[in-house]
Amino acid sequence: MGCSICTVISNKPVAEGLYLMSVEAPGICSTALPGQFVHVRTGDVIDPLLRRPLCINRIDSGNGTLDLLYRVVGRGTAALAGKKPRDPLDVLGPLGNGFTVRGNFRNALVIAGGMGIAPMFFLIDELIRTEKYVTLLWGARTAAELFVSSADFAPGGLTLHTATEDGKAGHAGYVTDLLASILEQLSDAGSARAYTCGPVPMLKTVQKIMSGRGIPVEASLEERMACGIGVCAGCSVNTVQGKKLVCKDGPVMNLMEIVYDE
Amino acid sequence: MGCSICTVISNKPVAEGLYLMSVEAPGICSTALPGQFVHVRTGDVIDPLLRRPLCINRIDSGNGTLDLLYRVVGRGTAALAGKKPRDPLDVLGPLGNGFTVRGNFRNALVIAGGMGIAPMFFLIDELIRTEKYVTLLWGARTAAELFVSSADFAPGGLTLHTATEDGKAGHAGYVTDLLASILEQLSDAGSARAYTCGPVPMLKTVQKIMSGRGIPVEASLEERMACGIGVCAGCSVNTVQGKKLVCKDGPVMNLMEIVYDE
Amino acid sequence: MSDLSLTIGGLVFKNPVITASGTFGYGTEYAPYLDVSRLGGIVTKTITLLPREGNPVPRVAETPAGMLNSIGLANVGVDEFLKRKLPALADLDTRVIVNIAGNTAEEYAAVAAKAGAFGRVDAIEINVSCPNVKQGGLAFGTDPEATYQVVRAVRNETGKVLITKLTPNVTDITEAARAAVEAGSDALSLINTVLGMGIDITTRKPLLARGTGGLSGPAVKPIAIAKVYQAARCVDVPIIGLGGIRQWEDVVEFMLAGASAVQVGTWNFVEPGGAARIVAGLEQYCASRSLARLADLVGTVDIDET
Amino acid sequence: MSDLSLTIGGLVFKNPVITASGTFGYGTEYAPYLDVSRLGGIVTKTITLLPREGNPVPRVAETPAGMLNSIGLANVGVDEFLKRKLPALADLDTRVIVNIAGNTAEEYAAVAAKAGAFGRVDAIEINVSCPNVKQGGLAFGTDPEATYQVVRAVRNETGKVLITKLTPNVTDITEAARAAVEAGSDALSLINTVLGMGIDITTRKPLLARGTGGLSGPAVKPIAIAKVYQAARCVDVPIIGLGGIRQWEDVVEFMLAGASAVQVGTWNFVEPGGAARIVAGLEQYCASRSLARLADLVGTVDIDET
Ligand SMILES: Cc1cc2nc3c(=O)[nH]c(=O)nc-3n(C[C@H](O)[C@H](O)[C@H](O)COP(=O)(O)OP(=O)(O)OC[C@H]3O[C@@H](n4cnc5c(N)ncnc54)[C@H](O)[C@@H]3O)c2cc1C
Ligand SMILES: Cc1cc2nc3c(=O)[nH]c(=O)nc-3n(C[C@H](O)[C@H](O)[C@H](O)COP(=O)(O)OP(=O)(O)OC[C@H]3O[C@@H](n4cnc5c(N)ncnc54)[C@H](O)[C@@H]3O)c2cc1C
Ligand SMILES: Cc1cc2nc3c(=O)[nH]c(=O)nc-3n(C[C@H](O)[C@H](O)[C@H](O)COP(=O)(O)O)c2cc1C
Ligand SMILES: Cc1cc2nc3c(=O)[nH]c(=O)nc-3n(C[C@H](O)[C@H](O)[C@H](O)COP(=O)(O)O)c2cc1C
Ligand code: FES
Ligand code: FES
Repeated sequence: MGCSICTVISNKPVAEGLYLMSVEAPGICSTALPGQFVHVRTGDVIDPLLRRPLCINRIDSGNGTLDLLYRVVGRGTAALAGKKPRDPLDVLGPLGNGFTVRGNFRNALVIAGGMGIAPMFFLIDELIRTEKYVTLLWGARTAAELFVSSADFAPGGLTLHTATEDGKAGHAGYVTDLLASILEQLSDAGSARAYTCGPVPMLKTVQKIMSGRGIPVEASLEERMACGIGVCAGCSVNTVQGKKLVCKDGPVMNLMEIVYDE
Repeated sequence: MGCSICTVISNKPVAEGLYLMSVEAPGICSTALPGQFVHVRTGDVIDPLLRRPLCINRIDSGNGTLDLLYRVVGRGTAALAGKKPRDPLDVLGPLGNGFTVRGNFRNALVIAGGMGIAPMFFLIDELIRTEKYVTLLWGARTAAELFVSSADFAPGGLTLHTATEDGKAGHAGYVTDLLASILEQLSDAGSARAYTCGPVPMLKTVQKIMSGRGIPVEASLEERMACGIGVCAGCSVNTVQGKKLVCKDGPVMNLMEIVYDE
Repeated sequence: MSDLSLTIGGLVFKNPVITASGTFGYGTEYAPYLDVSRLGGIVTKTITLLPREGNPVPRVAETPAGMLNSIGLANVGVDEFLKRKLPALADLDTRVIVNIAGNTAEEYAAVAAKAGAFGRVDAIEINVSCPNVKQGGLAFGTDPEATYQVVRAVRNETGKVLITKLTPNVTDITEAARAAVEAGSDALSLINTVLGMGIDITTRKPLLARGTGGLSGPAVKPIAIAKVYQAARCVDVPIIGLGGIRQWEDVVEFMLAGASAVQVGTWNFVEPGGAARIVAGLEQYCASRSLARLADLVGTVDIDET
Repeated sequence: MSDLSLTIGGLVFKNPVITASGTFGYGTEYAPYLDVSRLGGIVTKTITLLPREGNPVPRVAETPAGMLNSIGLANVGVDEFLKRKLPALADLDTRVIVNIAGNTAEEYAAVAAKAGAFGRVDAIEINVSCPNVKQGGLAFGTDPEATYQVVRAVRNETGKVLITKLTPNVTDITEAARAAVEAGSDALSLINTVLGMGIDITTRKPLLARGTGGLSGPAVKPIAIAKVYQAARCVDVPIIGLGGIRQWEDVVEFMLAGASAVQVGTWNFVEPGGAARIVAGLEQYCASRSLARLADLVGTVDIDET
């Protein structure tokens, strides 16, 4: 956990409006866990003022670089998209807590919708490294956004199911449409864990489908943030244990304990 | 007079903290007069918010480019210094009124201190073109800032006297120290005009030395500006005819009519 | 074509984009940069009974995402304005609003009477941020009772549509809003500038010769939105919202908060012609959403009032 | 070495840089990013009698050069604070100021009494921006009389140095300033956040679930400087200035305007550790100008009062 000026290595669009940035940040890489995020200053300016939270998408610990996968949605991400190799980048992190990777389970079910894929590559790398069987359910708006295939991960461990809203690849519709049947096929549900990230409507659906199955479900949550480190109390989320802070008590939390209002 | 997105051709330091930027702006070049200024947006941002007024330093009408000579003093000029060739630049102008170049006079005395040199190259080019004898009194902080010599102007017309505060070139001290003796040497004071630009203390000194000599003195003035076109009434200056606006009634005004308070 | 029009006191504005007092001169200065007839209306600088030269310089300064000014209501005076400036607006297809001020309620009334006699003047905007000389120089607008007196005095002099321009520098904007409406104002405009100050640490002098001044520009937009929202919920007359507007999205934001129309101020300095571009942006917004009447947006912010 | 120290109510601060309430947690959260003992002092989040979970989300949002918040005074409550959070501050070489609030003057007094019993608490900052439930929910700070009552009640309970934190959302800050001083406040801090609001035009929902909230950050600095300047000229107690500070130059600006010390708020979020860098900047400033006492700057703005 620290704040440092890192260096942009590369920064390229991978689909329309979707960018992948590699950043040299050996300090962060050496301690980061899948599911953690970084808080990035998008420029040396006072407008936009606040840092932007971004998941650690993937890590190359050999080279000490981390990847950020982001969609350009506003001024901050637009400024990020303008960064060039060798530009400095002020990165705070790694922040928050990560997914549970260790443990006595064999099957890992990863459910990602839209930008919810961002933290999952790092997670899948670690799951495969610790010899889990990983099933990734990946939903995206367009086929172009499914820019990574199972061949991009270490061999053997990953089964990929996709869904696109435009129907051009995989299932035509939402990724959660696939979830129930995948769960049926799961050989050993007692020894499974699930991981999810995506828009709130998707998380609600996942919560409903997973409920009562006894499979632990960890979700990476999003909320508006100022500090990113548990100081401002901005990023609160309702849980069965009362309000918690996404940046400090999350972003990874037990999905089954999140209380969504109607 | 218009507002257009121009293109930076080159942008280089000519001395410490002093930059020369060439901008492709054929529309502006075709009508600009020496002494006029442009009002430049330093970036596509809301902070810094306002445009920055800069004199037209020189014009290459063949190529349709204009030069800006500026000192980096704050955020806006720092942003300008960061511009690269081919970057867009939002330029409003040409604005204000210019120096009187035409007319029935032979000798032109140009007195410039510090950044007051900025409008003078364009003026001198025009004076030489209309066959005046030009004497330039140029004061600067350091010898390095005297980055142009009489060889950089059309041949024949320019006599250069310099002064530096560090004493490393020309007279050691202020340029106004030279003024009185130059005036003595002036062969035909009845047919002379003077032009000046520089910090307020210098202008006050020039006003004092020139007073009662019957030589018209035009000064290019500075004041804080918002609009640059006579709308906001921000840039007022006291004259013997009451308050006037530097951006609209100037920046070139009759120095002898300016009222400085004690 | 979607309908961008709106009505204030019976007066139809073809679109909600008006340029703000003190930032658009006497109405024609920006003509080289935009077609003034594209605008819903223009507001003149504040006009006073006698000409004013304004405050000492520096009288403008830059601040984070904003600017300070203390122009001091420099203007040519009402007679000169009506004789030499107003005629130039004759052929413009836009509403002309004359902004007025005075040191006493009587002075306001006198200016209004003169300006109100001209057909080209569509409405009068009362700038209550002027110091009330009778009450020790505190601005009329900071005292609801003084606001009432001034608006009442003007109302008695003219049948023109009246807009009272409120200052944000008060504890409770709804008091001044109610006072203005009770006194006969047909609409309210807000906000005028926010009291602010800056100091140059090298010279130790204030950025404005006068010390304090008025803050405007994008920095104040959240303040303006809050005040518009509060005022719109307490009075029944149309609200003209302003403060920090620079793009059509800001106009929509003000309308959702409760404004029927808006004014563009400081942004004119940054982007001459920007106000016309905002009109174009609103047209496109309506077209792309098949919004028949832009005015349907007014006050439709979706707030959970619990 | 230049002297950066100052004294408030007999309490010596080694330098004028204090971190602001609500932006520095309970004092230790930023320890990984800066040496907290470098700071002149820290102010805790607002502590209330009972724990509070705060308002619904979203409760932070970004604005031009600023931010909005409506955290709703989320905090662990005074008992938990004193038991679990305060002990962690034991070894810090910095002044600890506990910021308190309540819904009634009695609640304020109760929190002050509890906190005042601890030696580690150097001073108490009274946040009068809390709604006064007895008087219909308007903030205490917007009414000089209510401000007086609250400060008086706290003064009666504790001998600690008292700082009253004023809201800028008033017509005349000098009234509240005088009331607080008359009631026994040893110092004033200003400004708290400025009332503001933003609306997301896509969802039509306010940026903050609650609608309006508090604006802070560089955008409000000119407002804060003006208020500090006004307050400093009407009371004789030290002023702690805040609002938009992000660099040592801003500190000097506040001091010239009349502040004896300052607080850094929003900027902590942007640059964790920034407050310590500001201290270093001030040290360098004094050294490079051979300024023996930084405090000599206080109130030395050079204004032509004509
Ligand atoms: C823990 C966490 C991890 C995230 N990881 C990723 C990621 O890996 N890839 C990615 O593309 N996006 C991610 N997001 C969302 C990302 O932070 C926003 O898209 C981004 O901040 C938008 O900034 P902007 O300036 O482009 O948009 P603007 O709309 O201009 O931003 C305005 C303000 O709103 C905030 N904001 C806007 N959208 C969001 C959002 N969805 N969540 C939180 N704050 C938001 C911004 O941070 C800023 O403060 C993550 C969010 C969180 C909380
Ligand atoms: C008509 C005119 C012509 C000028 N021509 C030149 C030129 O050719 N070369 C050059 O180097 N400088 C020139 N100046 C001064 C130049 O405008 C300022 O140096 C520049 O605006 C500083 O901007 P900044 O953001 O770097 O400084 P900051 O100090 O950050 O600027 C803050 C604000 O103050 C204003 N400001 C600061 N210094 C001045 C100043 N001296 N005059 C007017 N406004 C100022 C800025 O425009 C801005 O609004 C001219 C000024 C005027 C009025
Ligand atoms: C330079 C300047 C001069 C102004 N002069 C006046 C004025 O004469 N009368 C008035 O009512 N408002 C005046 N205003 C206030 C604006 O009309 C407007 O209320 C304020 O600037 C907020 O809007 P903005 O943020 O869009 O600029 C002036 C503002 C500026 C920046
Ligand atoms: C997220 C956030 C939470 C805040 N919480 C409190 C608080 O609990 N009590 C308080 O007195 N002020 C609180 N403030 C106000 C700040 O202490 C400060 O007065 C204000 O933000 C202006 O300073 P700044 O511009 O440096 O942030 C809070 C501000 C922010 C941004
Ligand atoms: S973002 Fe500040 S507490 Fe989470
Ligand atoms: S800068 Fe606006 S009138 Fe001159």
